[in-house]
Amino acid sequence: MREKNTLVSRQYRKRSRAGEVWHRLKKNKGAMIGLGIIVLLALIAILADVLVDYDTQVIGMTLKDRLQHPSKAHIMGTDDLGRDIFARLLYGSRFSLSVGVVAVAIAVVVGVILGAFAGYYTGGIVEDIIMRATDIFAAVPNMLMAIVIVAALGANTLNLMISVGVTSIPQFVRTTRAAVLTVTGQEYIESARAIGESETKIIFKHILPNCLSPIIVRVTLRVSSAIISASSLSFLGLGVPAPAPEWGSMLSSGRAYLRGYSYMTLFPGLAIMITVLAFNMVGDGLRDAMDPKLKK
Amino acid sequence: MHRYVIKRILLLIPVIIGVSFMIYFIMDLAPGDIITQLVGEDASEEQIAALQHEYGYDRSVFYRYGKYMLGLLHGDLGTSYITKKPVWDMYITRLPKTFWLAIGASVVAIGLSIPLGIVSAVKSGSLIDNSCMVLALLGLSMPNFWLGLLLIIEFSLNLGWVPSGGFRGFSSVILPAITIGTGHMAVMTRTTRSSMIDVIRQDYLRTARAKGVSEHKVITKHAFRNAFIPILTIIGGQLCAGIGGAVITESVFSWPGVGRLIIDYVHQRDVPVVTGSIIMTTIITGVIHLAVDLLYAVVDPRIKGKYSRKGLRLAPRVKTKRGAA
Amino acid sequence: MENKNDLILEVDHLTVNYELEDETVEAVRDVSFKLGRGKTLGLVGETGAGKTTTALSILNLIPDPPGVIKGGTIKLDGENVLEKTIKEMSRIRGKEVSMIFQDPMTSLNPVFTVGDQIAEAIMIHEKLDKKAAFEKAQEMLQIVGIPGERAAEYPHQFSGGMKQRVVIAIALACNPQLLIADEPTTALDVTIQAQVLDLMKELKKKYGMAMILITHDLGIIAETCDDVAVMYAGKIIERGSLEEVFNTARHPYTEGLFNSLPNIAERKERLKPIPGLMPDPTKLPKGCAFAPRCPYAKPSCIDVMPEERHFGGTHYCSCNAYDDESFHLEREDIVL
Amino acid sequence: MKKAIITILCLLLVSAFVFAGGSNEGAAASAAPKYKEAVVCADGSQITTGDPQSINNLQHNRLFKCSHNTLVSYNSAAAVYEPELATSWEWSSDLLTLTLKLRDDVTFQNGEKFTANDVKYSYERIMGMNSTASSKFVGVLDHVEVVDDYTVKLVLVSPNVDWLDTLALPLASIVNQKAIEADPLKGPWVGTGMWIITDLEEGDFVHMVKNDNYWGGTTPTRELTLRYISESSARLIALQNGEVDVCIGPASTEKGFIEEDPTLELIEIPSATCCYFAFNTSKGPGADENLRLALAHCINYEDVILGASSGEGTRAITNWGPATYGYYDGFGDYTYDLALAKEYLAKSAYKTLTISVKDSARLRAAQVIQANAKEIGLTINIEELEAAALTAKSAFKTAEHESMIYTLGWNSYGDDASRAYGKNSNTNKATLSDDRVMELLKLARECTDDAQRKSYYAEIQTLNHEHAWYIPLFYTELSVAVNKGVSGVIWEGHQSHDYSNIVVSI
Repeated sequence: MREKNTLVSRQYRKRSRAGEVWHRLKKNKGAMIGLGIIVLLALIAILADVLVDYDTQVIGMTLKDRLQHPSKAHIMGTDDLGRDIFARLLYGSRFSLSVGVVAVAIAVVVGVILGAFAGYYTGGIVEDIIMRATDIFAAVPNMLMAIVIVAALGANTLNLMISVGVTSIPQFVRTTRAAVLTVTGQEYIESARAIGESETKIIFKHILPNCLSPIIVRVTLRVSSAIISASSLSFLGLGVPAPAPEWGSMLSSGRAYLRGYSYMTLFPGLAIMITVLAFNMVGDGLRDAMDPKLKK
Repeated sequence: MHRYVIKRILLLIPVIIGVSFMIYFIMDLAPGDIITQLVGEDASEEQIAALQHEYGYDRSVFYRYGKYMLGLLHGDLGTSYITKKPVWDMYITRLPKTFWLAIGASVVAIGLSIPLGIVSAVKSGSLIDNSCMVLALLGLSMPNFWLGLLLIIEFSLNLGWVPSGGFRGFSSVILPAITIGTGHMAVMTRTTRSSMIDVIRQDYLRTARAKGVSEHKVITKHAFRNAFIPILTIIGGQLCAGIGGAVITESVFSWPGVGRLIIDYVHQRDVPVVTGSIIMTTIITGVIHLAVDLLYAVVDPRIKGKYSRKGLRLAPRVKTKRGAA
Repeated sequence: MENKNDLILEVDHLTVNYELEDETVEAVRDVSFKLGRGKTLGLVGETGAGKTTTALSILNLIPDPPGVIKGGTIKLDGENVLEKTIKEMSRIRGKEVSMIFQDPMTSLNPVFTVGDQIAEAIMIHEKLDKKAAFEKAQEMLQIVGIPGERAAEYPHQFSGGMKQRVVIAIALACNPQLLIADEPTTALDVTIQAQVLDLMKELKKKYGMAMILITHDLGIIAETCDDVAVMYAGKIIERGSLEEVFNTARHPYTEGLFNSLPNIAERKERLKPIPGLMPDPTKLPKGCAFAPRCPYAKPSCIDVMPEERHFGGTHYCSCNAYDDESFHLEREDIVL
Repeated sequence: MKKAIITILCLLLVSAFVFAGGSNEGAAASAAPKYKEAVVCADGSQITTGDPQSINNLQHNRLFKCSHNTLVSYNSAAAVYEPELATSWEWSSDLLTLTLKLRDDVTFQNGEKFTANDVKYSYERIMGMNSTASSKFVGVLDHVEVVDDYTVKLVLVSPNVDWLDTLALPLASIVNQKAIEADPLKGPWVGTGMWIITDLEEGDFVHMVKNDNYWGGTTPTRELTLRYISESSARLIALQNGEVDVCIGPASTEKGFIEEDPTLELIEIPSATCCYFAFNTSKGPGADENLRLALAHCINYEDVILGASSGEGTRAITNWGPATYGYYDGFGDYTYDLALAKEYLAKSAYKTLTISVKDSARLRAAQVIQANAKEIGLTINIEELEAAALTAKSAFKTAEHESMIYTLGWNSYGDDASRAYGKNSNTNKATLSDDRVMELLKLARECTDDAQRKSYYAEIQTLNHEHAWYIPLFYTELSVAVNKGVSGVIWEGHQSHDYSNIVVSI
C-alpha cells in the first residue's frame, strides 16, 4: 500500500493539480456524460431565443390544441393551455438552470466568505457569531425555511433564488470553514509563515486554492438540489410565476392531469431528472477525482 | 458525559432564541396579516381595531415578539390565532405521524442505501458501482409528488394493497416512506460509498484478513462499523429533516404531519403556530443530533473519551459530505 | 535444508504488477526464495523495493485491483497458495501464516476491544466459543506482556509499543508455522523497538516458527535473522546466510547499504549514502535496475539483465560485474 | 294441523324478510335496502374548528349543517325559507324587528334543553367574537330580546329584508352556553344537530356519530367522517378505492375515470360561483375606463373557460349569481371585437397591467387573458401571490393591486351584492365606491316591493356593464364524485352541501 501510494503520487506530480483532476475526471464515464449533458443544457439555455420563439411558441397558446398527446406536430404533446411542451421545455432550461445556478452562487458567495472568516479567525468572537448564526439557520429544515422566506418576500423568480440560496448558505459556511481549518493546520502553511509570507498572500495563494475542491464538489451537488427545491416550491405555488416555463411549475401544473395526460408531467419530470442526474454525476466524479484517497 | 449532555442542551437555548426571532419576524412582517384572515372580508373598522388590539397588532412587532417569548419562557408555545388551540396541542397531535413517517423513510433509505453503498465501494469504479450510484440518484431526482402519485396509482388504486393516503396504521406508512426514503437514498448511498472507500483501504482490514476473517465479515463487520459514523450523521440529518415534515409528500398522501401544519399556517399567517412548531422542530432536531453524537461513542469507543473530557466546546462533529438534503 | 519437507515456504518466480490507469508498476519481478522451518529470513531493501508486496503475496492479500500476481508459485508447506480458493485462504491466514504490519497505530480496528480482536482469530481457527476464545485471548495478552484484564480495552487506550504487542498476540494466537513481520518496529520508539524485538525472538523460539522479517534496518537483521535477502526494484539481488551477506556482501547495492550505516567506532568517517533515487517502477531499465546508481556500472549493465551468481552455499547475487572474474567490491578491501 | 304449521312457518319467513333489519344480513339483502354504517366524505379544504360562529367558509358550513341547527333554513330548490329551530316568524312593519317562535322539543347534544335564552346567548356571542362570521351580525343586529322561553325578538339596526338569509347561514348556528363555559375549546362543538362531533383533528378529519336524541328524525348511518385530502387526484383515488364515499371537486380532467367506473357517479351541480375579472378602480390603470373596456372586448371568453377549467363552465354575462335575487343580463355580453378594443386602448394612457392571482385555475385564466391582451398590444404581467398576501393586497382600504381574477360564490339573497359592490367590503375587489351604486344597494336593502327592488339591482349590473369595473368571465361548474349508493345529500350551488341525511346503500 504505502509503497504503491508513493509511486502513484510521484507519477502524478508531473501534471498541474487542475490538469490532474481533469485527467482523472476524463476517465470517469459517468462524469463525462454528465458534463456533456450540462454543456448541452447550457447551450440550449443560451440559444433558447434562437431555438424557439418566446411569444408564439412558449407563452402563445392555441386553446383548441390543448391536451394533445405527443404527435409529429408536438413531439411532447401540448399542455392544458395548448402550448407545445417541447418548446416550453427548451426555453424552460433557462429558468431552471438559472434558478439552480444563481441560488447556489448566492450561497457560495455568502457562505465561502463567512466560512473563510470563521475558519481563519478560529476561537474568536467572529467565529462564534458566524457559527452560531449558521447553527440557527441550519436548525430550521431547508424546505420550511425556503417556504417561510418566499411567503415573506412574495413568489417571484428572484425571491425563489434568494430563498433557495439562503437555505444553502449554512452548508457552504461549514464546508468552507472545515476546509480552511484543515488547510490552515497543514505544515506548508506553517512553512509559508516561517519564510515570512504576508497574511493576505497566505490566504489567497495557499489557503483558498486548497479549499476549492470540497467547495466545487458541494456546488455541483447543490445546484441539482436547488433545482429540486425550486420545483418543490413551484409545487406549493411559490415558484417562478406563470407563464414562464420553469420545469418545476410545468411539472406541478401537470399534476392534475397526471392520470389521463401523464406526458404533461413525464417530460418536465425527465428534464429535471436528467439535469439533476448530470450535475450529480459530475459532482461525484469531481469528488472522486479530487480526493487523493480515492486514487487507484 | 453528563456535563457534556447538559452543555449541549444549554447550547440549544441560543439557537432556539435565534430561530424564534428569525421566524417570528419573517412571518410577522410578511405581507398579509392574521387580522384579515380572522375577521373576513367584510369586517367593520371597529372590529378590525378590536382584533388588532387583542393580538397586539396596534403595537410594534417587538412587543408581540416579546410577549410571545415571555410565554415561551413559561413553556407556553402560544395559542393559534386561527384555531384558538394551544400550539403545543396542535403540534403534539401531528408529531407522532411525522415521526412514524420519518422513521419509515429512514428504514427505507437505510435498507436500500447501505447495501448499494457497500457494493459500490467494494466494486468501486466498476460498472456495478456506476449503476448503483445512478439508481440511488434516480430516487433523488424524481420529484416527490410525481413519485408519490405514481405509487398511489400503482399500489393503492391498481393493486389495492395499501390505502391511498392518510395516517391509517402501518400499511399507510409504506408508500410515503418509500417516496421520501428514495429521495434520501442518493445522499446516503454516496456517504456509505465514500466512507466505506475510506475504510476499505485501512490497515486494520488487512490485519483482519491476515488473521483469516472471511471477506464478507471483513466488509460487514470490520469495515462497516468503522464507516458507520458518517452514515449515522446522515441518518440523523435525514431524521431531523423528516421531523421538520416532508411538506410535499405529506400533501400528496394527505398525511396530517408537521410539515403541512407549518405550511398551512404559514399561508394563513398564524405566527404562533409557525413559530412554535419550528421551535419544537428545532428542539427535537437538537435532541436527535445529540443522540446521534452520543451514538458515535457507542459505535466508536475513541469518541467516548472526548465527551468526558472537560472544557469541550462543541461536539466532535464528524465531517460528512451531504450533497442534497 | 534441501529436503522439501524441511521447507515451510518456497517462492518461485513470483511476479506482481500494479496495473494503474495508464501505467503498470512492476512491484515484484521474478522473485524466488526458500525458507526452512524455524528459520528466520531477513528481507532488506529501500522503501518501494517490493518487500511488502512479496510478503502480502504469500498471504494472497495483494489489493486487487490494482495488484495482479502475474506469475510464479508460492508453496506454503508444499501447497501453492495462489491456487487456493478464497475460503481455503482464509483458513490458512492466521492459522498457518500470520503477519505483523508496520504501523501498530493503524493495524488494530479502533472499534473493537483488543481482546475481541485476538479472540476473533481464535474463534475462526480453533472453533472455540466466544467465552473460551476470549479467555485464550487474555492468555495471549499475558504472553506478550500485557495484563489479561486489559483485554476489554480498546486500541486507543494502548501505547504504540503495547499495540504492537497486541498485534503480535493476534498473529501468534493460533500458533502459525510462519510469521511475516513487516517492519514491526519501524513505527516505534527506539527503546520500545528493542523490547518488541526481544519479545518476538523469544516467542519465535518458544513456538518454533519460521519468520520473514522485513526491514531496512540492518542492525535488526544482524540480531534476528538466519538468512538475508536484499531486494531492489522488485528483485532479490543478493541472498545468503546472515554471515555470508554481512561478511562478504557481493552486490554493489548491498555494499551501498552497509556504507550508508553510521559507524559508531569511527565517527570521523563521513556517511556514504547511495547517490540517486530508485528508478521509476513504471519505467524500469531493460538491464540492471541499480545500474544508474552503481559506482561500478558499465554501459552494458543498463541493457543486460544480470544473472544470479552463486558463491557457494546459499549465497548468490545478481550482478553482471562478476563476469569479470577479478571483480570485487571496495568494501572487501577494507574488511579483508 | 300441518297446514297451520306451514302457514305459521310461511308467516315467520315473510316476517323475517320484512322485519329483518341489520340483524340478518343474508335475508335482508334482497328485501330492505341496506346502508353503510360509517360514511366518509372527502374534501380538498381542511376543517380547523368545530365552533360554527368563528368561521364562515364552505367546508366548515358542511360540518355545521350536520352538527348544529339554525333558526331557519333556506330551501334553494324551492327558493323559500323553511322553519328549523324556529317554527314561525314575523316582521314588524318597519322591518326592524323579527319575532320568532321556537320549537319546544329540542335538546342539545349534552342534554340541555333548547330555549330562547340559547338564541340570545348564541347571537350575542357572535356579536362579540370578531370572527369572519361576526361581521355578518355586527352593524346589522342591534339586540336580542327574550320574550318567553320559546319566543325571541331580533331587533335590527336598519331594515334588511335579507336578514333571514343570514339567520340561515351555519354561522348563525345555536350553541350551548353551559357547554362553552365548561370547555371553551370543545364546548362550541355541542349543537342541536343530527351529528355529534367526537373528534376533530385539523388538517386530517372530523369524526361524528349520530345523535340518537335528534329532534328532527333519524338516518341509518351511524358514523360520519369528513376527511381532508388536498390533492384532487389522491382524493379521487380514495373514492375509487372505496376509502371514501364522496369526493368534492374531482379534477375535470379525471372525470373520465368516474364515468368508466360503474360503482361511481358524477353529480353536476348548477353553480352559483362566478369567476370574474376585477380592476382596482381607485387608482392606476384600473381607474382608466378605456383600458377596462379595451380588455373587456379583447378577451376570448370561450378560451378562458377552456383554459381555466377545461371548458367546464358557462359564460357569465353579468357579475351576479345566476340564482341570486335580482339577476339581470339584458344588456348582453361584451363583443369580442379587437378593432373596438384597440380603439379603446388607443384612448388609454396605460399599455401595461398587472393581474394578481392566487390559485392555479385563476392563474390559467390569467395566462389566457394575457395572451388575448397581447393581440391588441396590451402587456399583462401576472403576479402569483399567496392567498393571505393577495387578501391583504386587495383589502378595500389599502388596495394596492392593479387587477385580479376573483371567484365569488353567490348566495341567493339580493343583498349579497354588497360583498362585491359595497363600500368597505373586502370582497369589493374593484375598490368601488361609486355613489349611485351605494345608494342603489341601500335602496334595495330596504325595499319590499319586488319589482322595484329588482330594478335597483338591474341598474347596478347595467352600470357595471357600462363601466366594466368587473368583467364577468364564467360560472364554474361544480361536480362531486360519489359512490353510486350515496343519497340523501342536499347539493347546493354555493357548495355548502348538507350531509345530514347522507346514506350509502350497499
